[in-house]
Amino acid sequence: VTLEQRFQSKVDDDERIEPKDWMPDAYRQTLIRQISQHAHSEIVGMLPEGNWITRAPSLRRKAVLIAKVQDEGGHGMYLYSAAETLGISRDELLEQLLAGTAKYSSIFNYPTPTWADVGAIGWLVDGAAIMNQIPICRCSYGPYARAMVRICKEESFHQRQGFEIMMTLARGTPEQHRMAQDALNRWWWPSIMMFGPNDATSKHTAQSMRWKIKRFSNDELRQKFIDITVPQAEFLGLKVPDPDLRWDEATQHYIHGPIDWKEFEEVLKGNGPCNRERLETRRRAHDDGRWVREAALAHAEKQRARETQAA
Amino acid sequence: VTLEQRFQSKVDDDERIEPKDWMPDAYRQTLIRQISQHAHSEIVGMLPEGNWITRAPSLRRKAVLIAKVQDEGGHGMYLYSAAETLGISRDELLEQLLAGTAKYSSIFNYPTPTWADVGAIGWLVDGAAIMNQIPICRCSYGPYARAMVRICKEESFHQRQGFEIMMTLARGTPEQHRMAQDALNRWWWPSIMMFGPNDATSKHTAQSMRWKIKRFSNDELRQKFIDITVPQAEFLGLKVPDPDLRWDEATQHYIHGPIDWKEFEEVLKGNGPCNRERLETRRRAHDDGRWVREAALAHAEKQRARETQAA
Amino acid sequence: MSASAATVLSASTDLRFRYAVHLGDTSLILAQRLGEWVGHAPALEEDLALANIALDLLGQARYLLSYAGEIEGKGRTEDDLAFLRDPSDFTNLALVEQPNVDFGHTIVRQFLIDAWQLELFECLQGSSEPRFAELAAKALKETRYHYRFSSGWMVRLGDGTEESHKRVQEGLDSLWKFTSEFFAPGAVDEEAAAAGLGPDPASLRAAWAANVEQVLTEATLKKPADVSYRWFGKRNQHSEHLSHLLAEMQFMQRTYPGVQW
Amino acid sequence: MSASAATVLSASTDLRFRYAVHLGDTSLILAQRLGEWVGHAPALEEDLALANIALDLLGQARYLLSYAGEIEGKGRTEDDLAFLRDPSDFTNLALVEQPNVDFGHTIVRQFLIDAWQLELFECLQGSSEPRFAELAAKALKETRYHYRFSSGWMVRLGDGTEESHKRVQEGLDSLWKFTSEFFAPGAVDEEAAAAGLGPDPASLRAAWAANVEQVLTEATLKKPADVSYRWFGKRNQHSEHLSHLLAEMQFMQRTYPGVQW
Repeated sequence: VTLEQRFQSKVDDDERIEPKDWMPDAYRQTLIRQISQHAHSEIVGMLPEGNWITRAPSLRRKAVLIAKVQDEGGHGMYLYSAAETLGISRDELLEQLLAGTAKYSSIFNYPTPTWADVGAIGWLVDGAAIMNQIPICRCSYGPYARAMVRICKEESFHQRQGFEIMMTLARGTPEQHRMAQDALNRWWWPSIMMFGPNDATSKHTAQSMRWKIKRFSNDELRQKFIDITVPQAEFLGLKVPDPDLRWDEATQHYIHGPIDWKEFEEVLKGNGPCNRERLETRRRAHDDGRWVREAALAHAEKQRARETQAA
Repeated sequence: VTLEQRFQSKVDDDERIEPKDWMPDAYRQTLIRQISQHAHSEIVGMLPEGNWITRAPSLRRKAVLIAKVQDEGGHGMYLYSAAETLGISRDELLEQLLAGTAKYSSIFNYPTPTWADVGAIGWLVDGAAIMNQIPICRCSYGPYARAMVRICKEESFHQRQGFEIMMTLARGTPEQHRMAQDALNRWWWPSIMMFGPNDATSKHTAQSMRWKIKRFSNDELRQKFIDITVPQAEFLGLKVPDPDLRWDEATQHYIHGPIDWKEFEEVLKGNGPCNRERLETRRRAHDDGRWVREAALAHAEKQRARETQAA
Repeated sequence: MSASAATVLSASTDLRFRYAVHLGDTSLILAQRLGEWVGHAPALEEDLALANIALDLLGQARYLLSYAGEIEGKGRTEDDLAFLRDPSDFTNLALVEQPNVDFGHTIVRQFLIDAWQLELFECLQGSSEPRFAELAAKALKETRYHYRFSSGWMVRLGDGTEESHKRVQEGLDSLWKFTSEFFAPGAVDEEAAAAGLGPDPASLRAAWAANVEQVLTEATLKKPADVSYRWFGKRNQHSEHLSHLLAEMQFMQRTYPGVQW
Repeated sequence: MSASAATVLSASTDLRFRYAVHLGDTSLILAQRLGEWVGHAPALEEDLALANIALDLLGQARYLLSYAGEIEGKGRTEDDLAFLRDPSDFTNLALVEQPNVDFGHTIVRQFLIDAWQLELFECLQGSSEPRFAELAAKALKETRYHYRFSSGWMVRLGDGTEESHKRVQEGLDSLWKFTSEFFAPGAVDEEAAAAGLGPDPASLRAAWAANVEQVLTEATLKKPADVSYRWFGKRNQHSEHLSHLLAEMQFMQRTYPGVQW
């Protein structure tokens, strides 16, 4: 048996691949791409919600929001660590992000003009993320699977918090209800698109399935998300902004209207409402922090020198 | 007759001294010091009120406030020009300001935490400034006197606007009245101190009087200001924060309580509430604008070169 | 603006209201941004000039929002419209809500909008609604002065030092996408054009582009590639910056409702 | 805190209210400032640490403002006190409202206040009011962690590169004057001390100064000269920064009064 065959049979037997195990280079590259993209999404994803930390409408909401954004940073850390086990450093990954060559989830290129967006992100975006991520808890690559277990636990907590914000708004004053509906209008389609292109046009799926990095197709996950989320919207008394949406008795699924893939492509290409702003914000933070990181290195160097001298 | 005698007799005859006329060096230096100090005050004085431009409570007030702060910048320009006729450049003067070696009116080292401060500055600070400045319209040095005529006209307009803001507040809701009273509490004593130390301790007065740069003593002007302003406060229904203040039938003047000269000295020394902030703000504007000024110079240079080449 | 008398008469109150608010919001939000500069500009002359432009724009906004309140007939004043609407009710062009960043970005933003307002006000003078025509005649004179200032600085900064060139080019690259909104259909200005109230937004493009291109050439700047950006303030789609700007601008009126100042 | 039982009993409701608000405001405003950093710190670890400190401080503020509302007995909640008071009603230390400027200023501000809170909470554990004592015990543990973070960075930045040394020294020079308020008499904390509620502010100085001096020495930083600065947040005298901070923080509650979120 070749190394490759042994690797695939381990995967087939649902054994975990660990960092020191042999793995095909394409498997490694696919994982690095996917994990780092996920890590970057957590980091960039701190910004749209972070936008409301200073303006959260109650102290309790402020505390919950800070903790949530902090969790996202923490997720970024786990994921960068998981990626590092594949032989790439966090610095390299960050460089790719700031250079604009690495991807992150397009959803974070949409703005958060109102407080209701914080609720909508928790409810819809975290909801969609969980749908994507739960299967990854059983991913063939050990460090990624383990990071994901921890992340999913926190995400579902965030999702509930988001739903609760939406509920408070939807059942609040007319202005609050309007705010909630407006946020749903703006986040619904981008959330639906988070699952990626239709299966027919998705290029990575087959190989990733074989490697058990991916376990469901984009369209399967999207359908699952819609089936769960539409009744939640009804429960909130909010209207999903899809005139073609209908329940199909035969398949026991919701059938949704056509997705505007042109918008998806545009946002992916960098022409979304905030692509430029998000990267500029990250770059500014990075540039403004350079002197601090340099100081930390210089100080550590001095300390080392002093210790050597003392020894 | 000596040059000095001829000069003094011109001054005594109320003739104007003009830039090309001979003048004693001490006269020139006194004027440069006083005019530039006045110019700097206008420039630094843009900041406390400018602080409310983005938050002015109505569009009309916003427009009036922008125009007022703009006028102050304009006054700074006239005054720098007047100083330049004495053989010093605006750049040199600005350098002195930014280096912290030139003075400006201490009053601008107090903060404007509420909208009422915009009213109080107009009413009290501009009121005190006018009191100081009207006599300078007859100053012996022509360019300074002429600049001051123009400035005084605008200042009295500002003073009325400030009074009107105070009136609206004092006659408004209880919160507004409280805001107005709080502003009066904070600005009263600093305004009183704007006239400078008591005559007994003021060092420049005698010579400046002889040169007709100054026409009234600090205490005379202060008394005039108090006599005019106290009835205005009563008209507004506001309480002047001086428990010892009383009308004196014999002298037909208001008698005020003791002034806290220690506070005056501290603010003058740099320990006022905003001394550091004001200079830092000016320095930052100057530093941030360096590349712009350099670009303008570089472009002008290129243009000149192109014209020379073309000719 | 080739609307027949019939369509002119049918320009509904609602449409005139929305068009006045759209134009008024654009002037207002830009005035607010420029107001942030007062006391902080690179030199005294620029400080005064920026304040002046802010004042002109604020004057336009007050005229338009007062008119809007008047025809709406619900007793709303210019201040009610400026201070008591939510961000999602504003229909200013998204460009004008973008932050000042530095003097270079500020000049680029001003130049792009000045060049657009030149064309807009030129045409708006022929509005079937005399109040718009009157505003346009006054605003056009003001805009010519603004444009002289901003285009002059585009050239000085673009053809100045290496640093100034870099900064202003960055500003241009960053803000260019927002210009697609100037000429895009599907919003109140297109409706207004159909009703003879104002120019067809698309019709302003050619003259604007020619103007801009000429200045960019003189400024030795590179015109960014056009992108299909489709998030438009005039369709109530705003960047995150607007709600921050409004939180500051509206704070007093929100905190003390119904009070005279 | 050597108040007799008699004075303890006489610590009026009003005084306990004002003392709780003073301490709560200080924690709240600092939490708000640190919240501005989230997503923008020099590295991920610092981002998480600053968020953590913000959360601790916010927790302290919520405890104290809730308690204040409770003893006041007018039905005001933590949110009413945080979001519906005017700047002049706040009694936070002026230091904590100062802007972030850069990471260096932020660290200096944090370090100076951490060192003070270490002493404060240590003593406050012995408060005659169990609710203050309880808060202090929890907050002391948190503060030890904050202090480890901020003093560690003081040393790294002070004894790091030439640039970091310069920046942190500038921050120190700029913020030092605000520390005189920590120990100054004539405000609510002095009254609280007289009533046995908390420590005499002046009594915290020696330990604070020793601590600070030691860290500054290790950080190769120069202790600024003491100045007689006498504008104190605890006497309701605030810098211009506070009203800007509050305009942002309070916007939602001011705009939609009486609403649940």
